[in-house]
Amino acid sequence: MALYSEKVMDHFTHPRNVGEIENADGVGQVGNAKCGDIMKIYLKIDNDVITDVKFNTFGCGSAIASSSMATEMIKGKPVSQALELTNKAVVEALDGLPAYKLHCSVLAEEAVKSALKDYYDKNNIAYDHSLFPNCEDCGYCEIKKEK
Amino acid sequence: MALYSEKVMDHFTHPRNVGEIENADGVGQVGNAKCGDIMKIYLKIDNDVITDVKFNTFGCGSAIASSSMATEMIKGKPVSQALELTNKAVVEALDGLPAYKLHCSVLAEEAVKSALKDYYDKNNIAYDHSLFPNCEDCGYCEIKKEK
Amino acid sequence: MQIYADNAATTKMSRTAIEAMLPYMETYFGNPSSLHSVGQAAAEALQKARESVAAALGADPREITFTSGGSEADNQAIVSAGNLGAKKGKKHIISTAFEHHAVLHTLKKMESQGFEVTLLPVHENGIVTAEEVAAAIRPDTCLVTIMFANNEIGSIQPIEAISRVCHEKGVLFHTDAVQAAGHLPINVKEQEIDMLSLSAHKFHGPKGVGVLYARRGIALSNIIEGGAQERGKRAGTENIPGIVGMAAALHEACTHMTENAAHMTALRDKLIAGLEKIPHGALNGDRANRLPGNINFCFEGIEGESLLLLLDQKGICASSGSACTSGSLEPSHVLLAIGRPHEVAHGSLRLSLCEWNTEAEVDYMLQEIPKVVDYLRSMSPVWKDLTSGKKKFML
Amino acid sequence: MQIYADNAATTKMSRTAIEAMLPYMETYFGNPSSLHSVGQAAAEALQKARESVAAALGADPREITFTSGGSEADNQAIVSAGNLGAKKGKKHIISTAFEHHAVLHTLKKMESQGFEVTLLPVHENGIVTAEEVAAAIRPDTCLVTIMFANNEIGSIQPIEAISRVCHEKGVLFHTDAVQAAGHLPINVKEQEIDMLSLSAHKFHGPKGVGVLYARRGIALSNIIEGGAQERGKRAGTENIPGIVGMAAALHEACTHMTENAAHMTALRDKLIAGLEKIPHGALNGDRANRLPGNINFCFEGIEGESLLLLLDQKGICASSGSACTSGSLEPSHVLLAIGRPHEVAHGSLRLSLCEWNTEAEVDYMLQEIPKVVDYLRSMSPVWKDLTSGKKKFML
Ligand SMILES: Cc1ncc(COP(=O)(O)O)c(C=O)c1O
Ligand SMILES: Cc1ncc(COP(=O)(O)O)c(C=O)c1O
Repeated sequence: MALYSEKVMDHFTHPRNVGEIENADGVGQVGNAKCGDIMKIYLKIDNDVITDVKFNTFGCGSAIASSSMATEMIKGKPVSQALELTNKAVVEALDGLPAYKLHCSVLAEEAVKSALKDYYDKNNIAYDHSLFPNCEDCGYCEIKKEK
Repeated sequence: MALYSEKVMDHFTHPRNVGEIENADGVGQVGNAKCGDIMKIYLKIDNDVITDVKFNTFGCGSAIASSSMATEMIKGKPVSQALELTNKAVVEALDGLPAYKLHCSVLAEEAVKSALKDYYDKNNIAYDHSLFPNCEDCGYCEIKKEK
Repeated sequence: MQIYADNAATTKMSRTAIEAMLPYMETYFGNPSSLHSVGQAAAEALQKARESVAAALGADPREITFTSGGSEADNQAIVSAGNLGAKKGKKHIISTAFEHHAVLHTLKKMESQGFEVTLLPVHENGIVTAEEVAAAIRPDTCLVTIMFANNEIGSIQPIEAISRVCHEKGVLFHTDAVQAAGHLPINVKEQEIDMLSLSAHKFHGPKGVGVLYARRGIALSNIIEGGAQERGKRAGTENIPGIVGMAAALHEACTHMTENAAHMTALRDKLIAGLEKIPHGALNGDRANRLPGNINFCFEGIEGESLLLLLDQKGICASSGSACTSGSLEPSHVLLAIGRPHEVAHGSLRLSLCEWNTEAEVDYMLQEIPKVVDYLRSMSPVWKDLTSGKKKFML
Repeated sequence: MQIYADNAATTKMSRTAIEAMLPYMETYFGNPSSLHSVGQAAAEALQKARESVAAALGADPREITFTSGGSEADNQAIVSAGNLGAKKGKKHIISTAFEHHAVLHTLKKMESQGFEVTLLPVHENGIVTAEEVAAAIRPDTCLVTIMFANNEIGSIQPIEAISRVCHEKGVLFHTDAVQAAGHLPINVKEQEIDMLSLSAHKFHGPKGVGVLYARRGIALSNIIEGGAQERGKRAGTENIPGIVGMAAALHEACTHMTENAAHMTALRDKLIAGLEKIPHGALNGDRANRLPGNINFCFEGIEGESLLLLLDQKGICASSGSACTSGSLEPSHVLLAIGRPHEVAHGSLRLSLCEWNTEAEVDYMLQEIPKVVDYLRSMSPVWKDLTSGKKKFML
């Protein structure tokens, strides 16, 4: 019962896909520094397949690990499949997160979606808007502040 | 800072003058079992001098030690001098008592006085009544009960 | 010979408990709130201890709050239940006249805050019945708090029957199990206990650490405010060595409970049988429903403190409900509660054994105690009045 | 290399403290309330520890109440002063915005009970002035409670000047000296401190034990009700090993205070000078009026938890006021109180030294910390925005 699972620590200390992609086909950024977490994801997409993905994250260990894991999970996948990435899947792939860190996985899901939305927007591809909630919709920051 | 001084322990474990005197010239008993202390003192008096003294005590260690010390302090003394015995003198002779045990020394003083009063009464000797307070005057039991 | 027969006051720590603590004093000294590895090693120890204590009580780890001892646990249980009750307009609490002061004085504080407290009288055998509890429950009762076993006279209460009547009427049930934990079988789920207090130093664990078990769903109120330790319900850097030592001691006590109890019960009953030969004495507390290690007698005509001190001179460490031991003139409220008159209550003797006491020690005590009682009676004016017929024997 | 630089969170116990405790765990295990010799040996140890702690603070032994830690002491001090104030119709309390939660959350509770609380703002250097305290005192002020030194940023408050203005206006003054005791000179009489809290595990003593000093004449209210321990002001069987260990540790800390402080101050200043070379970072807390062992920086563009975890990988145990370390999104209230914006407050690093840290450790930290900061900045979108000019640097 260390703070984080070995998987989380592995992805935190050796994060995959760190960096930026110049002229990315989709870029998404979610979170804000005030809340302590910002994730930015860059996608390279060829023929509706994510051929490359990079991230930059400002945040805690589980935020970095969630970003790393999320990028691994969508790399090489068709966009349609990446769109189905859930925070739950990220958490499971990481062998769990402490309850009060679950929002990091939510952020990772949102960052991916935000980058995909950017790709759709840039390429004038029609999409179901309800698939792309805003950061604000997560409500996590608000909930915590009420407490 | 043991509970009791060595003097108290000595007089408690090896009490002097334990016993009764048949046909005593003065007998005094103070305290009550409800409060946890009863002292009874027997005096043999010849020519106004206390030639023998014995006590019986129901009570705690410091009650027994106070009785023992008080009897030692008046043995062989003229009645007039015995009358001057104070609880303070008993406490000092015992090298002190814990604050909440001071009433034991008061009881010892009273037991001696009560026996002397009995001697005066039996022999129709006139005396200053104010010298002989009643057990009730001590007020200790009442004070404690109020708390 | 030095005989320690005051295990109800406190126990000698076991090697198991000490050995369990030392690494957390010497090496793994971190603060469990710290993120680094030194802190996380402490956090892990804390969690393991919580799981171990929970298992010993049949509870869930999340239902365990570590406190600084039995008193704090009792205080927090009662204040919490009171606050929950007050929210529903229920401000009546039921307890007994012979609880520990940690309970009684907390109830006094609750009274000053507008609660009404019913202290049930106790039978001569030191037991309260479930029927009496049931009869005292009112629509505005929010808590019944009754000790598992009494610390002075060792009587064991019918906890399961009491908890059942509480739950039939929807009332929370707390039990001060400070004397029971590690000595009597406890399973909070089977016995339907909502809240339970225990203290580590009563079962060879360290001093200054205890547990409040509270069933899930019972929101605790803080006694100590501050950091978010113990799920925010008990602030203060956790006493990891103490908690780990407690868990180890409780585990050991529960593992050996049956054999320990058999050993102690045999010694206890030999002591009781032997001391009963002293005339004008009487056993306090129920003979059967009794802590395995508890012996408590009143001896007429003598006072407890002098008895204790003389026994100490002979190497016997015992205790008394005598007023003189506490600096008050009032003798033990427990002995008064079971109907002993003041005069007799002053002359009480409690021997409380643990699994390390031996038959040789019992024999020695049975040889010495009657002598000391005799000696004190020989100088007691009360005894003289009794034997001369001036006063009537009560026992 | 394993470097422990989180001594403000908790310290490693000293051999002195452990050796002092062991006999009371192994041999002299009695309950000080017991009359027999085993109990009286414990009572004697308790009294000696009380005298030793009193001497270390310039207090009278009767003014020392042993508690389960700093949090309990803080709680009891504030509740007691509040109750005394309420009796005179004075229900206003002054404190600061950067107190420990043991104080702030107790003040919240007092507010819910009809008290009014003024939290003084804190200057950028982490210091409150006596003039500001004086200006806030009202006729109905019953207590000023201000910490001796801050646990996060190490700033030392002008305690004597503050206590003087309190007493000029007849107001009680309490100080949370949990970070100061054993590290800074304390004399409650000379410094006119009415009440003071400390916690043993901050100066190489055991966890789960602390002290509330209260000047004679200040009637304490119980936080824990029950037995008559601690002159009736703190119930519960006394944690003798813990109390004895605390007294030994405090004595040792006070004996070597000057040399320890000199050693730690030198290391501290070297660390500060070295870490100041990291661009866009800033020291938190006053440079001069500062605990000898405290170093606290904010580094722009990074978040504290990830910094800590990476440092831990390199064997450096440090701490952060980052929100992520506590499971809340709000960063340290202390850093916000001294005016750090949220964004910057998230990226804080606290190193807190003790006398056992070495210059080699400092050199290692100065070698590794900048690397880790650089690495995290290299993957930080915030840092990119700052360096690209999209956002303005705050530090
Ligand atoms: C300034 C301050 N006050 C109070 C406390 C609380 O002390 P404890 O955790 O020992 O209860 C601490 C440390 O945790 C502290 O640093
Ligand atoms: C029945 C009972 N309840 C509560 C307590 C209080 O426990 P502690 O002294 O560890 O706070 C004790 C023992 O002292 C006890 O025997």
